[in-house]
Amino acid sequence: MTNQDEHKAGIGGMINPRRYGIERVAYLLMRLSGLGLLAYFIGHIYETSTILKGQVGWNEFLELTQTNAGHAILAIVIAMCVFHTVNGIRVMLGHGGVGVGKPARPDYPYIPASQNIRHKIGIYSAIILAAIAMMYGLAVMFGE
Amino acid sequence: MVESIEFDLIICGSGLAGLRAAIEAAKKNPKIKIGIVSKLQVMRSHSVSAEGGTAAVLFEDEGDTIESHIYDTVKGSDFLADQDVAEKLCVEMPKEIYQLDHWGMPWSRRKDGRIGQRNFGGYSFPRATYASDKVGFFLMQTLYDTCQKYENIEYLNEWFATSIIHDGRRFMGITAIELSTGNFYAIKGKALIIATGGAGRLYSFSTYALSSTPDGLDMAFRAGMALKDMEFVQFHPTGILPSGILITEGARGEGGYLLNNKGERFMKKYAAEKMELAPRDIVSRSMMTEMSEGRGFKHETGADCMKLDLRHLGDEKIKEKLGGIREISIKFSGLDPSQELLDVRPVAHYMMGGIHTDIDGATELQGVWAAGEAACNSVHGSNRLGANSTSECIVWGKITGNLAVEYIEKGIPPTPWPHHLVAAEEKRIYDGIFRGNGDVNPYEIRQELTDTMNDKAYVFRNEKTMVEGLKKIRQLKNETWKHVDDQAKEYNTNFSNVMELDSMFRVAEIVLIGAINRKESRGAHARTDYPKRDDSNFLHHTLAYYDPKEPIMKTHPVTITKYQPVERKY
Amino acid sequence: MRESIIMKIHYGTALAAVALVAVHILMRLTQGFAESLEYDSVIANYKFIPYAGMLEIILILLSIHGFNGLRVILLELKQGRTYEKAVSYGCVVAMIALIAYGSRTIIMVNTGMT
Amino acid sequence: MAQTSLAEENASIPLSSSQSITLRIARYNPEHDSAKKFMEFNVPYEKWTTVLEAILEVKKHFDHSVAVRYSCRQATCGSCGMIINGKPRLACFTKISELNSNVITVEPMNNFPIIRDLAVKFERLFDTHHKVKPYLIRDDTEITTNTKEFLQSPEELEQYIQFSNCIKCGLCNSACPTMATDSSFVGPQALAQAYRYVADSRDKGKDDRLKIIDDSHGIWRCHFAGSCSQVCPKGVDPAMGIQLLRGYMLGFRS
Ligand SMILES: Cc1cc2nc3c(=O)[nH]c(=O)nc-3n(C[C@H](O)[C@H](O)[C@H](O)COP(=O)(O)OP(=O)(O)OC[C@H]3O[C@@H](n4cnc5c(N)ncnc54)[C@H](O)[C@@H]3O)c2cc1C
Ligand code: HEM
Ligand code: SF4
Ligand code: F3S
Ligand code: FES
Repeated sequence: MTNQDEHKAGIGGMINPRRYGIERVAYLLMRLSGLGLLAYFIGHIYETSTILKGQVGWNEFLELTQTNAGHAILAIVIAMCVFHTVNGIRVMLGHGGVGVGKPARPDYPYIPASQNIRHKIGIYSAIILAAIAMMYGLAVMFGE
Repeated sequence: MVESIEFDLIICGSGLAGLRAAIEAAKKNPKIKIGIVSKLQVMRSHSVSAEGGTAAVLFEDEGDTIESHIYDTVKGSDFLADQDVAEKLCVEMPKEIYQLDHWGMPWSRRKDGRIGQRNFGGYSFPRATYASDKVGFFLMQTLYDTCQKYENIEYLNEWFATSIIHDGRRFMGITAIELSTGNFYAIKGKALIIATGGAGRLYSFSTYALSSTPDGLDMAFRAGMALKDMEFVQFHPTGILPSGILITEGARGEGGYLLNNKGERFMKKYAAEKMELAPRDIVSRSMMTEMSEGRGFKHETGADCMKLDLRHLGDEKIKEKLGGIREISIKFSGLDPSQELLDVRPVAHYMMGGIHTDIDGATELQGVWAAGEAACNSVHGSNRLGANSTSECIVWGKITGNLAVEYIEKGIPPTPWPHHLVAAEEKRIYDGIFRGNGDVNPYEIRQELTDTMNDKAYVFRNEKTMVEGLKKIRQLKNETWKHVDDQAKEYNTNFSNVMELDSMFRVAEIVLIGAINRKESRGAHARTDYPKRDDSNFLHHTLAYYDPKEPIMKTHPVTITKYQPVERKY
Repeated sequence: MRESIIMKIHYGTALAAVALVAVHILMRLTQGFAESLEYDSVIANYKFIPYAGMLEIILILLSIHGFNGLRVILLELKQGRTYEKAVSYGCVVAMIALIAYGSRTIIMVNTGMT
Repeated sequence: MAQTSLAEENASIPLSSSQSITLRIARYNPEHDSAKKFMEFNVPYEKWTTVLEAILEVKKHFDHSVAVRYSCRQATCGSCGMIINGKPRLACFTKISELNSNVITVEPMNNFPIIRDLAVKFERLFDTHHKVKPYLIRDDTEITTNTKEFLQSPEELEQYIQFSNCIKCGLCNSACPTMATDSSFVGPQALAQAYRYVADSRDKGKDDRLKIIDDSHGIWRCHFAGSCSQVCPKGVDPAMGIQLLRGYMLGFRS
């Protein structure tokens, strides 16, 4: 069966962060930051390998990254890293059943206990911490 | 030629009765191929709407007795119940409650861990076994989920059965339309259990699911089986306005009051002892009397109604025991039962009548059983007690499932498949209904038909209105309404709606003729022109047989074992 | 391998990495970001066996975590036996390649083969 | 379009109602049409009118051929899930007045193949539900003796009753981001049911079920996005059930 036949929402539906609140935004950011970090990580391994080319090679490469664009990318990487880490810890706790609420008879109007304030705070802190870290990183890099 | 598929046992209808039968059959013989044919997706059957409870004697150690359950049932029936059948129900039921528990039914519990029961109308002991106020839903879930254990059950979701094929003596198969493709099939089988439920959508103000139409009954009727006691239609006292959705009797079982516009619990005038927990026929009549004597309320839709007061139960108790109706009243009527009075009015709720069967659910055609609301084994007589119907579905689901397998195991001599009957049915459907022309909107006709039933054969009836009603229905039937606009094959609900309408005429006619013929008041059948019960002339069941022109009406004796009819007082 | 084991590894590598990556980044910051990146200081770091060991562990942990994460995303994007096999093996191969490539740097610098 | 040709029938609707909305219905029959298209109808409504009633009104008076699944009209059968103004909801449990919009768009649920118009195929949901063994697992002789209940305290009941409310409407599966691309994922509906039975004090099938959902398209494909719980009309909270279930697998709970 093709995608069309199955009427799946597809990638657009998967990433659409607008309909289902902050949890869905966190889900999307987690994915993007994970992929971003992986990309950076691969790059980083390559980057560091230039050290084998001796001081000249290393400095050449370093120069490439020590540009404004390079700094900006690094700042984003810092943000991704902080968000991914903090949110990752939240997600891991959640996956283990921590802080997702206790089963109880639901009363109308139904408010899902798993979509609770603890996890929302976790998500917002991840975002805020990421922003702070990014700012700090920018300050350090551009401050010199 | 019409394509065909084959099962050993065909179960038509997947409500409580159908699923219970399937489990029993599947368990008894894992080699038997079972097909559940349902015009809905199997688990979506109307039974999910049952709310209040399932009657059974569980606490003999605390003073309940089977005997008392039997007597309550018989007395509730206004002595039209077959007493041996009532006995069977009450004796079998406790085991079934435990069996359901062992299959995972989330019965509400007492502090000591035992299964909880609540008070219900017409009983002398609180014996409605409950699961919050969603008993039907949870029962359906338990049975559907338990069916998943058995690999020999096949689900024909959304297959609309249209006719029963037989050779005049013995069952051979059915014909059905697969809705998703629109294909017409013959389904061959050795035995059939009809569990197509009630037909409460004959009435426009009804607690039933929109799918509860008489097509299953009509199918049996056209195949030559009798419909029994169709004039007895139960009106539940508390349908909420404007939707007609049920507010369970459990609301009164937990202590709710019915009030008139003077703020009185008017039931004290009509049933001093049981008050709001008198049987439904009595409460509904009392409400209608209050309204007609000017002590009712007017709902903003213009309908007359009475008030149901649950406020004194308190928010917590309502949430715990009546969560479903709390949801319903807040959502559909905008009223929180812990704060406000609910607007309620008697509403079509149950058909005591159905396909004529014996005590074991066997119909007059060899190889065909009927169970659940579609069947009339006369356990409820002229008025069913609340909570006795889910019980009936479970007990006769089990009995018929068992007997059908025994019948199949004995072996059935092969007979040539009657292709001509299938072809004739195909012609009836496709030439008569699908391609039939006319320019009257069938949906409007359906509305008129159900409004007519509501007007002319409601809680109180009389000769004049019913004769008018019958005339109107025959007139509607003769209009050129037969047209299906939608000519696509796939998921053609226009077509199935028209098929349903087609069956409604025949069954509505039987309800009215039976009611006109019964010149007495008994149970749910209350006639203003014959207000008294008349045991010397009418202590019998009504049977209706198919005839292309007009149904042939007969009578059938009532089985009385221990309890002689006396006047009913509550 | 059972999915639960893979995912336990996924979470485990993440947790272990939190601490180590923190150390790794802090090293950059405590030494002053720019200075820490000077050739000599980097070489010195690599020669310091415990630090080089830590880098190697981070490399392994994050490669496993990262490529498993990628595998998860790819598995969810599209289904089919061959596709899923390709994704799984592809990720393992990429992971091994990255570890090998990174380890080469660490070992060669550490043993002074530059 | 349809509503012009049937304009006179329109007049026969009881016009007690003062207000009306535009109902946009997605029409698509995969056997005949190349693409989904919308038809618009002007439908009168009262404050209690539900979207399902509005659709049936269209079916009755404007266009008999709208394909839609419905039965109980009281949010217990799970038939009428669809996307209403962008979100998966039950048509019979969504009042027009609460949508605060003059235009109401109804589309078939995502992540379910379309049969026609608003009706979708449920086979996969039924299969995944079947797969998690949704019944009490215990010794057969214990199950078939029927002389006594398995005792269960109200507190033990509370551990699973919430998950028992699932009406198999599929809204959760329609909202879940994993389901949007993964056609093999068991999905929140079935996972919540796996938890429902695992959490039942009468059940002994925990290990059995954990094994079933421990698969490359099993429970691990849930990322706690929570959309399932946000759309569930019955308060089931599948997201909670799934995480608690995973708690067993990660050794957080036993
Ligand atoms: C709102 C409400 C609340 C109730 N509450 C209680 C209660 O608390 N306690 C109690 O004891 N009783 C109660 N009842 C009564 C009880 O719910 C019903 O009598 C019972 O559920 C009927 O079950 P059934 O198995 O006979 O049929 P149903 O559940 O009605 O199922 C009928 C089945 O037949 C199928 N079908 C019909 N026609 C066809 C066809 N042509 N082709 C194929 N399939 C077809 C349908 O798809 C469906 O699966 C209540 C009833 C209502 C309306
Ligand atoms: C060091 C702290 C880190 C923590 C605590 C952490 C935690 C997690 C967790 C819990 C997940 C699972 C998310 C889910 O299933 O919903 C995850 C996914 C992922 N991680 Fe990390 N991670 C960390 C670092 C990294 C790094 C450095 C990379 C890059 C190499 C990375 C790449 C990924 C990827 C690609 C995914 C898959 C994304 C997804 O499925 O949503 N992670 N991480
Ligand atoms: S969990 Fe909720 S949304 Fe999902 S199928 Fe069940 S009732 Fe519907
Ligand atoms: S939306 Fe999907 S990702 Fe998990 S929490 Fe619900 S199943
Ligand atoms: S019609 Fe039953 S859930 Fe909406």
